[in-house]
Amino acid sequence: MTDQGETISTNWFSQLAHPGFFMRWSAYLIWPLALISAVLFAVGLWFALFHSPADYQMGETVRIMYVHVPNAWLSQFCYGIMAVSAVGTLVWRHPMADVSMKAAAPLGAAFTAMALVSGALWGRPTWGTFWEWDGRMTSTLILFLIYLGLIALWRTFEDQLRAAKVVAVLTLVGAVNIPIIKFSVDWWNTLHQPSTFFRADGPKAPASIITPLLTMTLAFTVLFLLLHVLRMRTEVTKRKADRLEHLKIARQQKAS
Amino acid sequence: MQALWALLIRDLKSASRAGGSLTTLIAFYLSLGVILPIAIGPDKPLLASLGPALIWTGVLLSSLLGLDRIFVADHDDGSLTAFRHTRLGLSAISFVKLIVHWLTTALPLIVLTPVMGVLFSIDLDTLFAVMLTLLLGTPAITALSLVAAALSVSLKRGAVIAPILVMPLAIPAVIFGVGAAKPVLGAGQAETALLFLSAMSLVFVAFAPFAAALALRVSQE
Amino acid sequence: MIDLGPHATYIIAAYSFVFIVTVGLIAVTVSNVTRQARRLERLEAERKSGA
Amino acid sequence: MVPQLPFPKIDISVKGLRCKRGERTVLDGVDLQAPSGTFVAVRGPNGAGKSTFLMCVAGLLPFSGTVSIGSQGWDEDEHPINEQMIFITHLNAIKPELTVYENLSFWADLGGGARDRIRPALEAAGVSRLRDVPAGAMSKGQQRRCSLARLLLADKPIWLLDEPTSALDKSGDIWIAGLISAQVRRGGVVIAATHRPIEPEADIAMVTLDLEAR
Repeated sequence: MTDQGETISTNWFSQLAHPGFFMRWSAYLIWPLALISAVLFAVGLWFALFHSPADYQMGETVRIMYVHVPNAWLSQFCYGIMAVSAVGTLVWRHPMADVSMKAAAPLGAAFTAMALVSGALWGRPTWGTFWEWDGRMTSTLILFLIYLGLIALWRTFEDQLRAAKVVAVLTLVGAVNIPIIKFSVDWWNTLHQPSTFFRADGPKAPASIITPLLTMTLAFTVLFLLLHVLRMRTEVTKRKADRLEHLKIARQQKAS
Repeated sequence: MQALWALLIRDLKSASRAGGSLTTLIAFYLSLGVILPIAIGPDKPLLASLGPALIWTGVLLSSLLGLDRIFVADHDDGSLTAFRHTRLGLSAISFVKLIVHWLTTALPLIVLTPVMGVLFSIDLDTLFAVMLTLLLGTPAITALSLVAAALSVSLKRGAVIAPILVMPLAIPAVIFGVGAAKPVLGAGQAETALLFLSAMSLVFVAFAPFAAALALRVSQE
Repeated sequence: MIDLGPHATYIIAAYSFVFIVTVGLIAVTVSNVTRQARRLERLEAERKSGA
Repeated sequence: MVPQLPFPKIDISVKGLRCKRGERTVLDGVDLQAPSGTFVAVRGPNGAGKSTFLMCVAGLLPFSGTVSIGSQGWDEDEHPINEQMIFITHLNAIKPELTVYENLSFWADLGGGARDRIRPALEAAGVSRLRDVPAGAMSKGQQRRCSLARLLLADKPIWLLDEPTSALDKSGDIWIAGLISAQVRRGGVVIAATHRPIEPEADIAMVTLDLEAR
């Protein structure tokens, strides 16, 4: 019985050596990230809602941009993180890479959903319609579908490590495809209507727009990093707990 | 080479004898050809202008129907494991599977397209254009299907999940495919679209077998 | 509160949606953290007492 | 029958083999010495990792520890496919809609063109009468025989067999035991995972590898 216990504990130490290290250093990140994010949100929202003028063209609706653009940026940033994690899973076989990928996917879907909804609510007063098939919004919608596909594929697997590798392959296939999709959608867009829309992040944006926009973007990005780290930590904890539960079941079976 | 040929012949024989799948494919495609005009209404000019888009959508949806068959039979009967000790690599096998799937799925749909042309009352020039873009564009869709099938090979619900994975990634093929076939376009734009369509098919067909082989390898672990 | 002009509804809707989703994300994430940590604690305690 | 020349010397040795399948550790420190001319019976209850062991030796799974075949040895993640072995899994790899002959000639073509071996192989398996019958119309036992006939097409020194006798009757068991004995006598190595013990001829060197349920 003691012998059995010995082998089990050596197993799990070697298996969790890397995650253990991650759990130690990431613990120091949580509160600083939370604090920075909270401060940035406070300052950013104050700028966005009270301390910035209405745009001469868009009027007050410019304020929607301050929540739309950060989410649109994060929807792509998150995919970038997933693609790097996918390479980490398949090539470097880093034990934390698949944890990072799994933690990022639902966040990516959520941020993409926020970008889409805020975009639609911005589009209605600006363009007079909730949905305009313009290149960017269409690409973002397709990105959302890709996120859903990744999450769905992940959820159909029971074994998480096997799922990680398969999802990593799909993530990379998607990463190769996203530029093609973006390009094709832009081409399709010019085909159907000449592009005359206001460009949100054009070079001519005045400082009164830039300040809240940058602050809010930073705030959301730091929040994303915080949530990502928290979700990764949860996943590591969950796997440890799952393993203990399996051992418990095995013990009970042996006893009976 | 001889081994690749043997695999191609065996899969084609197997597909032709297993039966049912081709009939299902044809029935599904033609059903779309009936349902879409009924839903839209018997407005011939409208149908004709929507024709290329409807046909492309129909081909995309129909080709997703038998998607899980690409690898599942060989996975379930152990052939996929047995392949690993032959001279063929998994990427070569995937490439043959791509060809077989295109021949048994995309090709029949393209051959049936004139019937759809009649149902949508599109003119001959447009019909030829659509068939040409299908010929050039379906390899890209087949390539994506190959990867999705490999990803979901070990899953019981693979037949449900694989189409979800293919559709968003197949959008560029639909855009360029329909774009090249639309009669309203200037000649220059149609050529650009055809060029992109062919380039995409070539690149996808070149890379898909490797991605599929990788997916098969990891899902066996 | 400042005057948000004729399109106040859209602005408020956009901010509320983003607010709800963001707060929801944070809430779900934090609740998962504590839930899994508790679960691990419980299982580890069981393991110790069992062995 | 095909001439039965002896195989060049080929030894298999496994040291400290550990293998994880997904999250589950299936094998933890398995050792095996199987020199040329040995029959290895891998035994153990369900879930002990018999199939996983075969797949590791076959090079289909990443593992830690060392597996060496002949002069080549591998450890850790390296898992090249060895052309000197044939692996018959518990599945038959037989297409029901193709005839017996078509199935076997396909595997012969993949193995590098040994179609002239098909007839003797079918005769040995006792299914030569069913040559042109769709494989799906045969009984489970006949399908298993047909699948095992692939061993005779390939002429490889190393055989990995996962439950070779499943679905076989008494005469099938005897046939398999005879095949294994002949292979071992030629200097080959046969590793078979079995529930039912296989009894090779008396002079055959036999090693038993017992795996425990985890």
